[in-house]
Amino acid sequence: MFPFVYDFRWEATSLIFLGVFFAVITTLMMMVATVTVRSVKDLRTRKIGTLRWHETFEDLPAGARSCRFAMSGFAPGRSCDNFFECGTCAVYPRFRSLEERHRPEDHESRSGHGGFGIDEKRYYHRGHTWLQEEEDGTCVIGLDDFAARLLGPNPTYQLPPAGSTLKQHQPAFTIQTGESSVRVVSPIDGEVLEAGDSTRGWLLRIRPSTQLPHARHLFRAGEARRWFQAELERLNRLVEIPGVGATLADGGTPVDSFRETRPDANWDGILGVMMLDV
Amino acid sequence: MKSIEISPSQYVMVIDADRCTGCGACMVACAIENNVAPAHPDATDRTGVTWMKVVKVSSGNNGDGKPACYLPLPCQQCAAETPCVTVCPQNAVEVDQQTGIVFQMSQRCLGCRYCMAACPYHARYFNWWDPEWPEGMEQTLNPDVAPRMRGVVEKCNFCHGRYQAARASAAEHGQASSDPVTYEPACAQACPTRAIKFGTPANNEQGVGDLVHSSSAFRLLPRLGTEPRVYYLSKHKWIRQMAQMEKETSTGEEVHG
Amino acid sequence: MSSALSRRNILKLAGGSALGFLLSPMPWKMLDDISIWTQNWSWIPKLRRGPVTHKYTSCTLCPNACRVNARMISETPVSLWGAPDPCVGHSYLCSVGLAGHHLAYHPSRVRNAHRFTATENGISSEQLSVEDAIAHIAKILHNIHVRPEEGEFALFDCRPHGMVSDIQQIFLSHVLGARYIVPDHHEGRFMRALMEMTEDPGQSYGLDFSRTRTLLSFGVSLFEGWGISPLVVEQFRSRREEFNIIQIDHHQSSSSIVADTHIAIKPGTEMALALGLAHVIVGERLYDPASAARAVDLKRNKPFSFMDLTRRFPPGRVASVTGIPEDVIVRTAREFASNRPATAIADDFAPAELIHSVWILNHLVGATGKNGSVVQKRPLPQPWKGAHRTPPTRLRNVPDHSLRLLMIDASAADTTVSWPDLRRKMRAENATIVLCSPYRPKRGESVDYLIPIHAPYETVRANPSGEYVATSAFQISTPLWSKSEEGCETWQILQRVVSASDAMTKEEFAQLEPEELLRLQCDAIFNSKRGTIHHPNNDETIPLGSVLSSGDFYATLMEGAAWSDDGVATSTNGRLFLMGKSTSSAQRFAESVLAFDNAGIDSNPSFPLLVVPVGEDVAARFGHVSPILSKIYQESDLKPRSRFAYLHHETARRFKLAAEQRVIIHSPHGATEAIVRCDSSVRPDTVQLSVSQLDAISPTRPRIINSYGGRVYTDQPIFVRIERARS
Amino acid sequence: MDSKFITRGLERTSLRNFSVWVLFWVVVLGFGLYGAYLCLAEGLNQTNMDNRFVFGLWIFLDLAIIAFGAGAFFTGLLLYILKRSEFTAVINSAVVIGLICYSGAVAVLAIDVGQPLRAWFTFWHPNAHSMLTEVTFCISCYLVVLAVEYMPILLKNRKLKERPSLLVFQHNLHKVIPVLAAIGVFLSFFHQGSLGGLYGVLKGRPFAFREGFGIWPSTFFLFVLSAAAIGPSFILLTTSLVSKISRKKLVKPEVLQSLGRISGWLLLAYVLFKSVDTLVWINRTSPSLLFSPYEYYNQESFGTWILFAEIVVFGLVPALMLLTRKIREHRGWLITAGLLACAGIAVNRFVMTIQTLALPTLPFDPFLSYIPSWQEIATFIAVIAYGVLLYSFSFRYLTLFPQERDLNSLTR
Repeated sequence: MFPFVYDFRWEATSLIFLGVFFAVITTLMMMVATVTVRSVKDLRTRKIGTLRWHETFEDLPAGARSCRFAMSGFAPGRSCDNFFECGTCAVYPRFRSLEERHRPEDHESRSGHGGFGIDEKRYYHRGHTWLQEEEDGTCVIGLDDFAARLLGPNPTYQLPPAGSTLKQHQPAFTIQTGESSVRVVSPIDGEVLEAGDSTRGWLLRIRPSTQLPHARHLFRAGEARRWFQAELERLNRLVEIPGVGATLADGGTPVDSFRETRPDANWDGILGVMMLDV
Repeated sequence: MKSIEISPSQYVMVIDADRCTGCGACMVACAIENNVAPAHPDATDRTGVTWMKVVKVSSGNNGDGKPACYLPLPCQQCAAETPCVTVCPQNAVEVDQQTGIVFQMSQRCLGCRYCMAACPYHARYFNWWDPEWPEGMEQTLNPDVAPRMRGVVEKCNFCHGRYQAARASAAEHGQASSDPVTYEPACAQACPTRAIKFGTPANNEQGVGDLVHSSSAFRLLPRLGTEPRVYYLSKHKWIRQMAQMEKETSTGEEVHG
Repeated sequence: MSSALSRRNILKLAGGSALGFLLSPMPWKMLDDISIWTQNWSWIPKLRRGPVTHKYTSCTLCPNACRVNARMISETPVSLWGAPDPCVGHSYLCSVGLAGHHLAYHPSRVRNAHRFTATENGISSEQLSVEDAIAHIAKILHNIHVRPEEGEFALFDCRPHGMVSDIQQIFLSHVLGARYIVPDHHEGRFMRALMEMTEDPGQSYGLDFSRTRTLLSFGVSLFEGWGISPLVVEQFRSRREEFNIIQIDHHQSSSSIVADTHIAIKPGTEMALALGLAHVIVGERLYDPASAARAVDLKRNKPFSFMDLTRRFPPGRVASVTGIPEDVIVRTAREFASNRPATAIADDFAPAELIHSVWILNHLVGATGKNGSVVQKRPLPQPWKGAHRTPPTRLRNVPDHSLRLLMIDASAADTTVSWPDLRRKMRAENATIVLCSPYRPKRGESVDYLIPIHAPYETVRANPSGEYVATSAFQISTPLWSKSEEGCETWQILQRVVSASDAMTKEEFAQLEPEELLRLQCDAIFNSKRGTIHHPNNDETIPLGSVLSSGDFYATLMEGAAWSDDGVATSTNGRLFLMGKSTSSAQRFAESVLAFDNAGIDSNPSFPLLVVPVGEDVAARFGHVSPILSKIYQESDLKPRSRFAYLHHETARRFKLAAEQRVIIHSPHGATEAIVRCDSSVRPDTVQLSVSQLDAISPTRPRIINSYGGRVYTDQPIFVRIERARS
Repeated sequence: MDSKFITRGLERTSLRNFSVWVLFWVVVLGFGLYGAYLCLAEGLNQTNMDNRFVFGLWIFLDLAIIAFGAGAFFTGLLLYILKRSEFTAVINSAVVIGLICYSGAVAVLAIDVGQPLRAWFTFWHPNAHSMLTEVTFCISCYLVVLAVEYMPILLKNRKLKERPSLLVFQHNLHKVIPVLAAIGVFLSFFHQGSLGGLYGVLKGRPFAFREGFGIWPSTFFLFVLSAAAIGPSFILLTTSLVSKISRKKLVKPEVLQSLGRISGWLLLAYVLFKSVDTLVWINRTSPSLLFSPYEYYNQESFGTWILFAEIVVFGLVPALMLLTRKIREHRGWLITAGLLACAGIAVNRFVMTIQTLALPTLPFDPFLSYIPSWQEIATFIAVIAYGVLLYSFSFRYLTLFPQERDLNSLTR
């Protein structure tokens, strides 16, 4: 095998053969080495949060990744490939302008839809959280009705202490319901000022690092409605909810808790898939 | 179809099929000389180790006055494109360029048996069992040949032990290491009817130099181009044709061996 | 301690140590060791080293007494080879002889005396010292001596041959009422038959093929076993071209394969062929005039005239009986009679009338008494010429249930005794069998005492040459190992038994040692002042006369030299009796011929196939041979195998059988199982079966001519039918 | 119970059912391993192989499963190098199957050789002229590659990816997978070929010997082609089988169909080349060695039917089936075609190994028969059990089929 090993054959075939073999081996080893080095670097540079979000995003089922403009019908079947970062999305501006030209009604407020209270003051995030700007410039974060119905009655919250920082798309707090727990991703970067609870109508008061209007990845009003509708359909594909079909048709009031209606469903799985925690 | 491409200074074996009485003395002498162990109780003619194996070939018809014959089958020591050498994954088979002997290094063999599949003459044997000698009999082993272990392939090497002994004594008598030495494998020595001749065509020991050119000389499966160093003699046409796969007369043979 | 033992740390440690291990020399050392280990397993025997020496001795495994050249490493034989030997006339060893030095290590070798007692669950054996065993046996012998009505004492000599048998006979003659029993069949019968047909009774004859041109063999195995074969092989090897072999054989034996001509004959009709050939020779006046003149009863009409007999076997008729084409018969007769010197031979165990007919052929072509054919020789000079000897009794002539104590001398490695026959001779109750053998008794051999004796090459043994050699010869089989204490010779045990019991009437050579015995023999030869000595070291032959003393002679023989007698001028005027010397023998012959003539051999329609018995791996099954012979008998299909029935393709087709099929073979006497093998060399009207299968289907026990020859004879032909075995 | 380990959004059977299933296969594996142990401890006398039938069931097994394992490299080729992104749906499963096949084959080879402890001699004193050397080197390298390719799939497990270190490692490993795939393709090409060459070069076995190009006999290329052809079909089969057992839709039907179509085209090409090769062999190669090809087939056990079966019934027929849209779109027929194709390659490997050894070379040789001993069969079964177990665990705790979550509801 090696020139110094007894009975090494100095002949072309042998040399070519071993040359190729060693080439392959070295490539393999170098690859593993680079991978290790990179990993160590990543671990050092604390990019882990973003990285985890990217991995999570990759692992999301295709249905959970459809582009907002796919919902609005401007880019049918398009699914997001930018980790829901509409702010840096290449196609966002074009479709946005189209939308504003053809669907002005999207942006006027409505009372609600399908029994889901949609508040035009609120910004909605795909993790089923909403943001609302207070007079003092701070924001409050809460769970939307859809999430509430998924979670069922009296879930328990583990909220971050004041002073901790939130990163957009990265776990902000955890909800425990039944045997399953789900991590809720933060809709925006910011710093936690105060932890609330369900009775006060919001869960976290934060100081966002960007003004909400500039947070392009959040939904508002009509767009949110369409999104809710899409989410309902997605949920329905995962588990048949009696009455929801009607809801979609005529906007009647859906059940308060999806759980009660279908106790046989794998709610842990559903929760994860719906709330971007897979 | 006879082409003698063997360097005259290399050893050849010439076996006279018409003289072989099938007594099996060569098989026994070979086993004793090369420290092949007695058969395991379960061994058969397909799992035994017989470097030299005599088979009875019958013509099926009354082949011109000789309805059957015995053929001793040692390793044919192929001179050209030796099948077992190229296939061995770890160079455990070597052809000694000086003597032309195909040598099996059982110490390096891992027992993949690819060489056995490659050998058209089925002259290679695998140790399916550990070699075992009855109590005390191991004292009578030949000190010139290392016994093999279970799980490796072995075969006839023209009594390489004897060759080296001869080479050593030749060196003592101041003979150059280049010119061939005269020796005789155990089978040739043991054959009661002198059916097995051995030597180098150059020195023409036991007349092998002339015999390989005689009209009754033939080799097994010459068309494979392996140029065996083992020649056979027979005056009977059907035997020569059968051995060379010239089919017309050799129909419906069967064999015990 | 700040750094708690976290999983992370453990992982770090593991990874680090793994890496460190790889970088250390340890793994490479391990690879190295493994490779070395796999190349010398501890259980592979280590080879002994030492100076290579050569030692000459002679082989005692069969009566041919072949000269042996032993390759020794530090006083241990590692291989045996044939050595040039003008006495026996050849210089090779058979497959069994080549492995003779293994016999001392035979798996069933015993070193202590044993007593076997039958218990309800089989036979239990107990070890005891040779002395005790001898004491026990002596007591029994004593009782016999006191109360003869208890039964007889006898010694069974498995191979009566040479001096040891001689001394045993002399010795027994001093033990009251002791019998000396020999097997029903043993070598030399063919030669002795000649006595009945020649004049001077004192003479014995040998075969000298050195000039023979035509050898007509009636089913003799020419190339295997002992008896004639070494003489044939020697001619085959030295002058194959002018040595023309005609083999008459009922199946394609190895002899018929190698012979120049193979005449396939219907089994059991050989005598008809012999007389048919005689018919042609006489009819065409091809016989040798000189010997015709000597043959008193060639022409003259007497009761059972020779002419009458041969006249009954014209070629045409013989052809129909033997299944050999008429022209072949005529051609063979002419060739045999014209291409002289010619000799016809038959086996020792062939039917008496066949042997007789074969001798007739020899007489006709003038083989008898002619150099280069059948020559006269003088017997080996014997010590104690006038000594009184117990006459030998054939086993079959011993009255049944008459023996109280039987000692068996199994010193010959090939002995094939019929154990049931032996048992029948013993008294029903408290009979004792003592086996003197180097080996444990085989299955079915119910002995009471086993006393170990020397294996071949372990002790010095007298080794006179066989019956067939042209001149008497004598060698000494000198031990290859420095003398081992335990074990001795049968006749010594006999001596000790007898002298321990007071059955001895006369104290004579009571405590002889083997060496002294041999010296006596050497004296006898030396005093005869005849013959020559051949010494293998310098391969030169000197007249015995040039040796100064009997001691020197003995010493030379101990070095591996051989003595052989001078040839004698064979008388060419002695009368020959084609029909036999005495009226009785002539009558016996004539009657058996006529009987055959009337009956012929009939085949029963319900048993259409005639059995051709062959001796497969007899040596491996019945005698003690080196386990290395498995190369022949187990690891190759060279020899016929015991579990197979060999059929011609046509026969198989006729009975709708396929190769490798299980079949049952029925004869009027029983049935046996076998596997079909197709072999075009078997006669279509026969089936080739091995001797071990015959026991079940044959009315009488088949006779094996000798273990290594593998020839088998049955008293009468066996007809069978074959059926597929239902699984 | 173990739901914390199961990817969110995948529905798996209860731990109880799973344990029963695993237990059964563990018992089978145990039995098989005992047989294998006997062969290692007592020696190969435990098998029914002999000096003439030097290879048996095991070599056939190796050649077959390595051909089936070719799906791993071929799907990798399609996905990462030819950018056929629809095959992300099956790549993970393909990798696992590849890993199982190759590790199984290597394990069996280790038992098949008489002196396993010397196996590394091949690396130490390699004989570059021997096809077997090439096979040994390539297979062992490729086994490493497969192990590395399996890594990211494993690390995506719900629990494992919680650990940041593993997460980033997996993330970075995933980026270089295409390179691995490329190496895999390279290695596979050579060892699949060499496996064919193994017998093709044996001039002493005129039944197997083939002429070729340069140092490679035609069987070299035929094996590569057939392996590539059979890989997709085998993935198609396994996927359908798994979805049958797990009662889940695992991939979109289109994926299976395009696998079938590709398999079909390659199979057709293979059948054509194979026929040409056979004709050349019958009319030139074999006669030139004085072996009349017709005598190979006048044995009662192996008639010309086997040739017909190999090329037509199990070759041409499935190829045409897979190339017909109508048949392809019918699930049942698609699977049937896949089965036929796989069977065809199995037959081919059988002919190359077993029939080659059964046929006599010396004119006076008999035709040999061979029935594997129970130890050999046990070892065979052990490989299957091992494969089932490894696949079952991977399927339960890892994401082998990304599309599964979109195709199935989450109701129990």
